[in-house]
Amino acid sequence: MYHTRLAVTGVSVTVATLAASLTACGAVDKGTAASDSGHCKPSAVTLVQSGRGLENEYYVAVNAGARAFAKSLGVQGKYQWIASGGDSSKQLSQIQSILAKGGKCVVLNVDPNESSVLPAIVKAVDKSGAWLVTQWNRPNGMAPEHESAHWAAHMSVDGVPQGYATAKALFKAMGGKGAIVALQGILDNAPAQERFQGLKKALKEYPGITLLADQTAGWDRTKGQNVTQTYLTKYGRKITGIWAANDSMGLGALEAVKNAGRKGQVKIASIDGLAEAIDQIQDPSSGYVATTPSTGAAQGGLGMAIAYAAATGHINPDKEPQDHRSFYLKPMPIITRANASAVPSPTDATKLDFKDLWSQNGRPIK
Amino acid sequence: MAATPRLRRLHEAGAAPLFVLVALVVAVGAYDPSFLQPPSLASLLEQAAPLTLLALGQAMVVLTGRIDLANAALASLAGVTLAHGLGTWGPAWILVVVVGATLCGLLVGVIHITTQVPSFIITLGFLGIFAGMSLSVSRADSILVVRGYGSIEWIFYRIFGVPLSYAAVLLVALALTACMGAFPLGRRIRAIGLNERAAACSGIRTGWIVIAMFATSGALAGLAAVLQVAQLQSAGATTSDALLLPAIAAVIVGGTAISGGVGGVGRTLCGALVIALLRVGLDLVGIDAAFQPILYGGIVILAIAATADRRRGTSVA
Amino acid sequence: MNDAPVMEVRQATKSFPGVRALNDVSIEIRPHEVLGLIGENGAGKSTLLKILCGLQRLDSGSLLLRGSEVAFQGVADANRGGVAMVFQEQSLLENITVAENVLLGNEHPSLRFGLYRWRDMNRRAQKYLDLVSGSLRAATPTSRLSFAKRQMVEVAKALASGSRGHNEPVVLLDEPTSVLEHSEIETLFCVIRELRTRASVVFVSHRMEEVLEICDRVYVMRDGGVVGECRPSEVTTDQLFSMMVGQDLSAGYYDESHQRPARPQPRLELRNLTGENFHDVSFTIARGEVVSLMGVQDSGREDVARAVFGAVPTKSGSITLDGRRFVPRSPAHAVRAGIGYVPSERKVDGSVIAMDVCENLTLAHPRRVGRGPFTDPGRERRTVQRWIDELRVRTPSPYTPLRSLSGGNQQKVVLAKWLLDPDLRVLLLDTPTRGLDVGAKADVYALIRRLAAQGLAVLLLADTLDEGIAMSHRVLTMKDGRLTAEFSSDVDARPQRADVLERMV
Amino acid sequence: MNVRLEPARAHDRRTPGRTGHAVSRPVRSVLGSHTVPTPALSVLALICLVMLFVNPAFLSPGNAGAVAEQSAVPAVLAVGLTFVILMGGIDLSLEGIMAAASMSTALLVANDHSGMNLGLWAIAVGCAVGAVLGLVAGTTVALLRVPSFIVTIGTWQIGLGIAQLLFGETPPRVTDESFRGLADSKAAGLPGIVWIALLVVALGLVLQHYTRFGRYAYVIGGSEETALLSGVPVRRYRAASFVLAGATAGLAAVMATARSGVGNVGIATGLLFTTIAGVVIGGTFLTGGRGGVLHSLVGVIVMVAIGNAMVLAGISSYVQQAVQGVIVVAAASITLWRARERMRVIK
Repeated sequence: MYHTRLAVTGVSVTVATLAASLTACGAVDKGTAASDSGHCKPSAVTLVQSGRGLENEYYVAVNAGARAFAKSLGVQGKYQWIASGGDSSKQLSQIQSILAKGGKCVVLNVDPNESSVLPAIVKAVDKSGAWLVTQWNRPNGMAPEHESAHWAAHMSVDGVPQGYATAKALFKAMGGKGAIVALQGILDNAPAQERFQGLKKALKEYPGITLLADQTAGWDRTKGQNVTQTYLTKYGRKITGIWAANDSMGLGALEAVKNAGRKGQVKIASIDGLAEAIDQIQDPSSGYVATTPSTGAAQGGLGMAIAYAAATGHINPDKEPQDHRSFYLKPMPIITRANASAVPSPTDATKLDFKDLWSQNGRPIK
Repeated sequence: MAATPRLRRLHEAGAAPLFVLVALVVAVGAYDPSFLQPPSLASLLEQAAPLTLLALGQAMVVLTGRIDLANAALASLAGVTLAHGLGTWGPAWILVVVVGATLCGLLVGVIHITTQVPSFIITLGFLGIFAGMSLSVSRADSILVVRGYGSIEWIFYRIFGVPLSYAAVLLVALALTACMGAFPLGRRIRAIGLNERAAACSGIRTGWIVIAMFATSGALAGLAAVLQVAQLQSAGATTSDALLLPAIAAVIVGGTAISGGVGGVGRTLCGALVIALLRVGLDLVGIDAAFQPILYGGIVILAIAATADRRRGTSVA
Repeated sequence: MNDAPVMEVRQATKSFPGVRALNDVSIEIRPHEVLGLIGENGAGKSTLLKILCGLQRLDSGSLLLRGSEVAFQGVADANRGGVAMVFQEQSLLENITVAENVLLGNEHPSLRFGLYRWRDMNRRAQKYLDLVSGSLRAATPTSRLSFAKRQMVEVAKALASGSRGHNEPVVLLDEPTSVLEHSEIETLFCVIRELRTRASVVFVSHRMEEVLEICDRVYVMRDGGVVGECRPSEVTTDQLFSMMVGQDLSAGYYDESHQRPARPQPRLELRNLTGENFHDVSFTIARGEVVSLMGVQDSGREDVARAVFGAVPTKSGSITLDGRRFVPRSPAHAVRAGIGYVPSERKVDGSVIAMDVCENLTLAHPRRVGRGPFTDPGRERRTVQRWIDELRVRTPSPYTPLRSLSGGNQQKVVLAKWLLDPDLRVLLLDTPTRGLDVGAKADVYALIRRLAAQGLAVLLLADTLDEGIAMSHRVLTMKDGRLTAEFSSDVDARPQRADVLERMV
Repeated sequence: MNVRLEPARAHDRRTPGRTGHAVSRPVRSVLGSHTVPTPALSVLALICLVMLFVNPAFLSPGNAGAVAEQSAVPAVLAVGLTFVILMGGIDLSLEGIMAAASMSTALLVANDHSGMNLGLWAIAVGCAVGAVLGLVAGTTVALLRVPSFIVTIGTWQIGLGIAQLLFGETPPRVTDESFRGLADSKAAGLPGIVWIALLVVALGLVLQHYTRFGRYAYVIGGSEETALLSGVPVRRYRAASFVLAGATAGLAAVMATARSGVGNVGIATGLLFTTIAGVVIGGTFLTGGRGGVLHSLVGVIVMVAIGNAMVLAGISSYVQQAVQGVIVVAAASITLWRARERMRVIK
């Protein structure tokens, strides 16, 4: 018994060691698909979009945009969506595995699960010579223009104007006076901070509005509902407006407001452009005032297009100006009752022009 | 019946996880031969490194019949602390962080033993405490390691294609195996897992050994954090949190009984590789993202059914 | 009396890995009799009972119930056939009521629309409880009962499970007296006699006096086979003894000729030791002395031993070991000071039955079989084998799991665990022979003599009065947590049993 | 003839270090709390006392109602989970089960996605989805004898996968007003889901006290061996406990869906922590055999009240998690402090 156990332990360790040393038997050059110039032939390219998961409307839009780009090239078969499920190390593992398998001609458009995995992703991409565009989060002090040509670009959505514009719409609907509470996103998150900054900026312009309290509700609908419910009992009728950093929390807040019997009396504004929020805006009795259009399709499609252009040599990232490497998307007008009925579906990528890569660029990220 | 005793002996000695691992590798390799290329395998081993360290720590705790739900959160905390101070304090900071993580594990163990509250609850509480501390340390932002990164970057080099990180993990595993085998410690740990009262009545300092196992789990969580930071070049407040359940799954898939006393280091290595492979294998095989959790869940259950040690009869925890 | 057997076993054979537990055994149980089954541990009594109650199946041979062959699918199936067992280890659950325990698996008559009618449950349970004792209430939470009362509940439970079928039940009692006090045993015997009018009873014990007192007919088992059948009125204890062990052992049983006088140096000294369950306990054990501490349940004697071993805290008083003050903080501390402890519950406290013989033997003092702080498998194997040979432990190999050994052999391993330490100074033995067969007991007694002769101080918490008196140099009695008397006990001047007993109760 | 002196001390299997009766007094006072969750109630009282000074709004009827409403979903979860834990198992799968049940329910009542409209029958389907997933876990645990801890991690993933498969492009919105009414409509000042939760708790108490399932849960948790010897079909009851836990998770998902108005894969995020911590704080032993539905209910309310109190007290979101952790450790330590004893084995 004892000896068998010893033997099995030995075998396990040996196998693991063997596996480790096997890898010593040489690195196979993956560069066969690349043309002489070091760029990839369009036919050799694999397109990979990485994000949390398709149980989330935003990523459905991202996927739709990226897929639309693949379709415009006629290579849907080479397009792959990989879901991290909110697990950073899994996301990194997935990307590393795909790179180990696909080599240079992998084109990646990645929304890092959290900014801390980004350096490793960049490193892996750089090492294998693949091409990468990233979305939303990056650690302070890291930028494509300083790192590597293979990290073609980083794009994000500027939360400050979003927070500012939605808050202003909210305050206007409240008649410029009253008190609000704010539901924040996960604090570990640049957009959450930017959006809240936008709100604060708007608050300065409306001295009649007071911010009673703010609290994170983790981007989550149920938490948004619970926190709002608690605030409604704490502050009662003092609250006449709620600002939420995303629509999920805003819609949760709406449910809480409804249950408190104050539907319509408490105005709500939020960010992201979920279909349900847009529908609520169209319903005048709901009290829902504003949201922003979804940026998912643009981030998916254009991100993929930029990385693809870099991979095939259409652009040379090193020669592109800084505002083509790190940029915010152009701020879009917010959605209010006036324009809500005309807003295209978030998954509609037909408006995107994949030929003009920089058409949606706003201000550069510093 | 003739072949069964031999088979059973093999099973009790922990051969099943190895078979599961080989079967999975063959399955993925059959679908995609490029997976069997050295770079792909090396990449798999690198990805498995932090998970394996957490699983080894967890296995030590599970062997005594306890569970440590806080070790992944502790790794996150150690990660942000490391990233925070590495630039200022230099390589010595690594040692400080690992020692700190060990002390945190020690604290958990001491509280568990002195209050005599089940480890499940204590570590559930500490899961929250460590997570809150990570948020405070990192100010809810991820920290990029710029200065001092050189002191840990080398961990993810490969020498002649051999990933150093996994070699380091193997070294830790070897050290653990040696401690378990060369000293009476291993036997004592198993005695505690199988019958703690009898172990205590045999003069074994059960409390101290349990505390030591929690400290080991903490130390390995600290090391896992070092690997994570070396790999990511940055750290976030929740970076390692998601490794908790995969690490526990790795321990159990490795055939360590959750009730304690049965299990070991070698098979936990196999279990960790199984889980690491499952986490990416489904993507490599090209299974639709929505089906992946279903398959993952199903395969984990089957793997455990194959590797579980049923000598203890009734206990289902 | 109708002599057609209620239950019959024919040519039964049952093997376990490495052991043939039953070998061509045939017995019959007749209606309205109390059938005794005696034999050493490992003789096959337990296996036979397990087969009768449906816990295990026969390899070959047949089991007949009221003339027709049956193959029970499990205990519940046997219950339906009217066969029920009272298990040796108490099987009552503390977290439910007495009524639930009695009717466990047998609740359905009290259910209406799937819901319990508690009043009906309690009424039915009370019926069986009243049969065994007048003072048991069905609705009491079981945790509030004393152990003796729980044993009565066990019997009521067996009655209830056996009465499920329409026939008169067969009740199997596996060592039912092992946790009972004398007066309670008498009560139990009354219950059994009463039971005989409505059931058949199989009574298993290794205590011959009891068997002779209560049984109508007795089978004697040895080495997996039946070696004799007799009527108690026709045999003497000595005859039974020799049938059981296959040789005449009654002389020299306690190995009294090897009792050596104690040496003058005191080894273990207790001064006014006070703990939760004992007060002001003071005594001294010299080198080479065996002191037996006698007392009934709750006398606190067990806690005194556990306090010396550091397993229960003390409030005041002092312990001196070889002239040095010793404050046991934990068992680990006591072990390092040279104290060994054989607990009464072998499987709970004494050994890790899932580990093998070798691992159990070396658990307490691994350094004695290692090289410095390291383990040394070769030396370990040699040492363990030496002890196995010396104590005549019957085991296929040193790497056999302890659980596959018989009780006596397990106990020898537990003892050997302490003997591994050459610096052992004090050995605390809590009923070390409980549950052992006669042969194994004799081995243990001889071992105790030998250890004492080597200068060890032994504190013996004897299983029986005779054992305590015969084995010791001095007898101390305890009652209600206090020492009540001290008797010196020389080979040729043993204290009177009545005197000792008087100071205990 | 030998005279028996001292009866063997039959060990109390759960706290084997104890001898005699004098010691058992402090233990018994803890045992006394086995019918009523006294420690958890005192923790709740302590929270109320503290909040009386920090922010009395905590004790207002409105806020009590809010706590009740937020407790409803975890309370229903806790009822099912209690039986699993009473039998010595654990069910971690509830977040996955709730995801699957929430999606399927939302797609089966009147909604803006599928043309289905089963009306309130969808509630039954939601429970059934949970029950089936519970059955998968239960049969695996019972037949393959694999630890439930890990099996339910597997079924968690399976439930999550099913939910993702059902998710189209946008979350299905419930348009059935009578279904929404489960949560919205109020009776006696309390919303529908609170009444549902109370009903489930009452049913749970009936199960616990008056059915074989409930009683056998204690038997199996007390000693599986004894249960087997008494002919209790342990596997069947154990599997049933997972089915029940699955069904209550399904019902909880229905309630949460009615409350939020959309089918949501992430509907149960964070509920696992709240529920398990609640059950444990309430005094249901993870080793099985002790505790009950009432205990779990109080424990869950404690957990929800802590969260609510921290929002009211304006505690920084950074430290909320840490505070919850400290309270879990402290509450459990206080509850079990008196039962401490040398040589006691607690895992």
